[in-house]
Amino acid sequence: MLEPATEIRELSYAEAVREALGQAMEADERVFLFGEDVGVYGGAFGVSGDLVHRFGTDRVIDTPISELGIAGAAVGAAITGMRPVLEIQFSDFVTLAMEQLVNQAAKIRFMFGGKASVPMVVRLPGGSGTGAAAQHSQSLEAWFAHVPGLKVLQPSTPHDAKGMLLAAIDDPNPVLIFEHKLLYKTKGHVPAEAYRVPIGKAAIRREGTDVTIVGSSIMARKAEAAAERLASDGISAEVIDLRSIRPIDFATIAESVRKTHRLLVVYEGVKTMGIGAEISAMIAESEVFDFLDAPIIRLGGADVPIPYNPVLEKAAVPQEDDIVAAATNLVRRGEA
Amino acid sequence: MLEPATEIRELSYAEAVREALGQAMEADERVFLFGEDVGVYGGAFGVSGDLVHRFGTDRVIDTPISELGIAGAAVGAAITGMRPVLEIQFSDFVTLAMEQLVNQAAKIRFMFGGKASVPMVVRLPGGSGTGAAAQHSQSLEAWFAHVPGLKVLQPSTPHDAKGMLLAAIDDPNPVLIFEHKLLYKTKGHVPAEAYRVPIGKAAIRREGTDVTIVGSSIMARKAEAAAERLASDGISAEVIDLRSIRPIDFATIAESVRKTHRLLVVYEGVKTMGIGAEISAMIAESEVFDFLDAPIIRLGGADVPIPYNPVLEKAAVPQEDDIVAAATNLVRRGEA
Amino acid sequence: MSAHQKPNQRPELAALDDATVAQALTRMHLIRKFEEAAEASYMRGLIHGTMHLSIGQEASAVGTTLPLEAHDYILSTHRGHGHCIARGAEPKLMFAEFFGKETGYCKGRGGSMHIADVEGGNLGANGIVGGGLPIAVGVGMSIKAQKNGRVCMVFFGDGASNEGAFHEALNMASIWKLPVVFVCENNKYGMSMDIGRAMAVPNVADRAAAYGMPGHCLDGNDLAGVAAVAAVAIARARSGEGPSLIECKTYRWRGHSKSDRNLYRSKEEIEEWRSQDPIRRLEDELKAHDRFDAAALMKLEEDAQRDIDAAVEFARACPDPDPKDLTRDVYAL
Amino acid sequence: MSAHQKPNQRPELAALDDATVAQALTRMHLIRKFEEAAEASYMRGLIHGTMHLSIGQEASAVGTTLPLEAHDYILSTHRGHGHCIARGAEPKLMFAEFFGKETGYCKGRGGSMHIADVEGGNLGANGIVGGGLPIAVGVGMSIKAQKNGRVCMVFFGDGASNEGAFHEALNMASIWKLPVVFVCENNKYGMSMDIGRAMAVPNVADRAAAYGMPGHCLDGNDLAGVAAVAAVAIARARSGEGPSLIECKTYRWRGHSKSDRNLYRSKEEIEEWRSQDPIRRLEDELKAHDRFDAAALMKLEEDAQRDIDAAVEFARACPDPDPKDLTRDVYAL
Ligand SMILES: Cc1ncc(C[n+]2csc(CCOP(=O)(O)OP(=O)(O)O)c2C)c(N)n1
Ligand SMILES: Cc1ncc(C[n+]2csc(CCOP(=O)(O)OP(=O)(O)O)c2C)c(N)n1
Ligand SMILES: [Mg+2]
Ligand SMILES: [Mg+2]
Repeated sequence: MLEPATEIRELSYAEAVREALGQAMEADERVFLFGEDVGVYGGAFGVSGDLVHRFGTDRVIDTPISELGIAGAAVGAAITGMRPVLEIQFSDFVTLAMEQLVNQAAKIRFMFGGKASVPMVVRLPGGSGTGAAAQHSQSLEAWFAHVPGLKVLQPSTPHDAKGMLLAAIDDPNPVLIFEHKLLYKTKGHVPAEAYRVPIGKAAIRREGTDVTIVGSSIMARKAEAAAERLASDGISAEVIDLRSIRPIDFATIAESVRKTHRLLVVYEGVKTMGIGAEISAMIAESEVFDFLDAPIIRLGGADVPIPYNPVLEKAAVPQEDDIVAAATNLVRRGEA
Repeated sequence: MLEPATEIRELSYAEAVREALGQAMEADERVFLFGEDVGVYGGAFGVSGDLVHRFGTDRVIDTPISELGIAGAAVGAAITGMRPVLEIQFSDFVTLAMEQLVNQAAKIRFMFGGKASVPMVVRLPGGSGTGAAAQHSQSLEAWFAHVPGLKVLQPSTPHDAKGMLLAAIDDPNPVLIFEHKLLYKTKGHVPAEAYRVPIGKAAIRREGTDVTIVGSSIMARKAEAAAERLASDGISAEVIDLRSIRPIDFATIAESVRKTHRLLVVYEGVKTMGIGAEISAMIAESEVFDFLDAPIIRLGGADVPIPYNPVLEKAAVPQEDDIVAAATNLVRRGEA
Repeated sequence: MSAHQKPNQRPELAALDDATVAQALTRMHLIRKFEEAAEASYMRGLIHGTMHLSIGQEASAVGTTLPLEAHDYILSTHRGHGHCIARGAEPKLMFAEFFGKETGYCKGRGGSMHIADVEGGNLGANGIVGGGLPIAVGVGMSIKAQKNGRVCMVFFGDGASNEGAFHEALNMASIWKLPVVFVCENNKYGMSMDIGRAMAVPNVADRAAAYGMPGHCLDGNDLAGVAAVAAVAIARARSGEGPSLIECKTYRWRGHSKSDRNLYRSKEEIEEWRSQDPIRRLEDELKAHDRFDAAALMKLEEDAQRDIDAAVEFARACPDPDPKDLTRDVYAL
Repeated sequence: MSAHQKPNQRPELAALDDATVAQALTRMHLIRKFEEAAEASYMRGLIHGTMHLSIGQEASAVGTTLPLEAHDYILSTHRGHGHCIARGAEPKLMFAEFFGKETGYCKGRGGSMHIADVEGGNLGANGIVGGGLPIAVGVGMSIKAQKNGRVCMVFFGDGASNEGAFHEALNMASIWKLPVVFVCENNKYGMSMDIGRAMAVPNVADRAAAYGMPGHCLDGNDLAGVAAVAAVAIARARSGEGPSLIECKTYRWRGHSKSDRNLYRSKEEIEEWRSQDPIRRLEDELKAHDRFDAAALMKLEEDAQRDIDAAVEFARACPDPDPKDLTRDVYAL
């Protein structure tokens, strides 16, 4: 990513999202934010913060607890000229809104022969690690990657959280952004101006030659940390932050695998039918297949609802150690 | 499948499902059928037929149009001793019921530490080909294969439609059965007695040595037809009917690929993140990887909502010709 | 005294001038003829999918939309041909859609259940029962934010009123005083489910009280009566006072869709409702009050038939989509 | 004349004999102390997740469940500790769950939002707002099919009454006359959303009419009054007449969950409601009518405190789950 040379500021991921929302609302009066407790409460995770005081209750709108209804409201506002940004309080509650997102938002443009567009953004805090158990900790993004008409993002840094949200608000299509709850407090450099991070481009976080590790959302961060440790073991890992899971940046992954000949995909969602399956399959059916020196390994969430107990909860999703171990096995495989 | 030697009868797929329902209700008074228009109307696809006349309106229950509510009702009935079978009129409408199926049915047993079970069956007519367009033609089964706690079946023959439904009703877990609308009128041998087809076992429909074709639901039928044509081109295809997509019968697929060294997966759902991704990834990360002589090819639905126009509608999902072409390419690849 | 103010007429009818009545009647005829031609086309194998005909419900579609202004919005249902025509859509582009042609309203991608005429203010039929209700809330939010003085009218059936979407949408529209008019076309059945088996109150309009909005329960086969109440609800919406719920009691003469064998209702019931044909009722009343003579009425009907016949011919001659465009319009660029 | 029939008492209170009152009061104390200990445990870092405390709502939980029989069912919410205790669960097993221990009601897998005591008739708390409502319909269907004479009571909040699930569930329970009692604990807020902003009718109970069922709107901090109305609704359900909706107006003294900074309500409002403490109110009334003296009441409270303290100690000492059992109980075998 080319970044304009501006003041070096650190913001948290949550602050970066809020800054993007504020800048989008300042720049375009069609943009508004709504959802449960996004107003005076400031959002369940504090993301919207003081926005209601800056923009008023007409543009930062608390809704009743009606997930299907608010998703449909976003669709209706979008097709009639607004740019709604909807917060689903925990991504798990999107299970109530699937009808509107999948049957309406994703399909209206196509069903209408291109005569309407649905420029809406849905923000969905997801993931485990907060002790909130099985109904508040899921990573459901893979479902939406299966739905033509939607775009699906998983920014992992404050920088991308801001830039991808702004790009999503500009986009004339429905865009879902899965924000990992454990990332909200993480800090990073965020330029002050309103910049865009293009949708559909993965980021190479670290270059390497022995193995490609593709991580999505918080797993991209864990993969970076793991790569650091792998380096001290003499293993050179290339780390790719997926960022967008629909569309997937196949070219960047393929190019890396051509170089490293080994692929490890790390994601928090349930391993079976998780996003790693698609990446693995894309590589396995492409010409890159012939460059592979080893099986394609997926490290995903265990096939289990997220348990409440913190020890089990951690055991249910990939951790840094697991990434190090998997990458090491993969690289050493040929040598055994 | 071992089949007891009984009278050779042909039933349609819809009749087979109805027979299973009738036998289950006769054998166990805890079993009941409910859903929209399953009573006097006989079901939108005629599956329940005359069951309401045989079992009365207390056991074949018409519901209001309330998909979330009826899915939840199935959960409540199941955890208190009943064996509900719910029909979701078109599988697309399950988008309204995701909350109850995914957050409740799938997780209750685990969240309660194993102290409850949720023995319910949901039947979901799915797939395209009837000119019903984007909101009535989806193949959403892959979503549910991503959800631990559920089982997901796709019987492709009348025989399996009956035997797997009976097995599902016996099963102490929530089981979703995706029935393809175009299969309802297809005929096949169905034994009269109440037999079970085990959940989680794929069926080898045809043996072969050059390429393994795994098909699910109606695509298993198309794959069989394609294999016939391939044979006359000198290509020996092994056809596996997946039947169960959660759990997936990895062993059967792996054994076949060890033999053929080539894998083609065919499914109607949208290619991206469809069930073929999981199968491909399972093979690519296993020891079978080393047996592969060619990329793993997926033939899935186009990344598009199902169009209304019949020519486009056909073009949107794999057809027999596509299977023949893909298998031929795969086998000839080494020879080029 | 102009024609429509002739004495002894009900005020609802008197309120409609001759041009308005003629337009309304024409649209009712167009709907009836459209549906009949659709049915005939299906029999002749010109149509691939299913369809949901609104024969018998014409007064509801035309009466509710009659007081709308050109820039207002409607959202329709699976049984939506009538709403679309009532809102002024061109039957030939509807048939083209129905026949899956590239010239159709949705370029043949949507079909019967998804006809939309976005420029004409029809934001689309919907294959999902109740699917339009939450969308109407968002349209109302748009109108309010843009202060453009429009109104959104959303149609749904009696069966749809048991969907959670109904509840969430009416509640939100009410708390935010959105310019939405909810129109329930109660034709007694949700597919085979009698409303008396599907809900425990006699009228869908009785539910309005749960949302603090007016609920109007009407004879939905009375064009003038429907139009009068719709005008009140539309005015209320436009003035910022908030939404209303209108229930039009009506009946579909045909089965739910092509698969229906009418096992859940009697021939007598169907006959009884056919005798309350909303088109004949309006014609009879107009004749009784000397507003139109039989010849003038006949001409309206014949013109409508001619338009529909021409529309079918037009549509049949149109080109199919090109398969190479399969994935066009999945995304906006 | 037995003690509970002393003169001048309200009939609702007189209807409860001393043993029943003592049990109710004990459970209210247990709830209060449980919640206080939960909060303290959180402060001490013994608890990993969030929690939703029901301090201030004890009369509603205990009053509604008091007339239930041993084999009846309840379905609870995210704010469910009170319901669980009211139904007779053991605080030590609840704390064990809360601390994520293998001995907990859910073996440490569920935690605060999912405590279930299936054997004790509690079919579980629910992390999904409104999630229990459709489940209650199915429980009602079971009871009806099995003709076992039970009743299912399902709790939910004022905020939950805006979910589509509420609408679908109440409608189905009503058309099928299921033995379900719907209990809305209206504590004025759904998280930060004031009920006056979230819906357009003053009372959730006003919505019962839309489903043709009785709606009772109650002072939810009045144990005896709540119990009296619950008895009526339970009897109605058990006799096959169908469901009822009870609304208990009450208040949560604490924030919604640990992340709440109470920005949406005033200190004065909180103080005003604290002064209507349901426990003190009951105690005062019992003293006024000479049914229990101060010492007896004090003892009930002290015993409850001791039980809770012992429960915390028990739970702390219990073993954690073994990580190798991670995937146990995903499926029944
Ligand atoms: C969510 C959903 N559930 C079920 C259906 C299938 N279906 C289509 S129309 C219909 C009946 C709708 O009844 P009503 O709302 O009264 O409208 P009507 O058909 O009578 O005009 C049903 C069950 C659907 N399309 N969408
Ligand atoms: C479907 C769903 N939406 C949102 C939430 C987040 N949430 C948890 S409790 C709550 C407020 C619920 O309000 P109410 O029903 O009045 O119950 P109370 O908390 O006041 O007891 C919200 C928004 C959730 N858990 N589930
Ligand atoms: Mg109807
Ligand atoms: Mg509340």
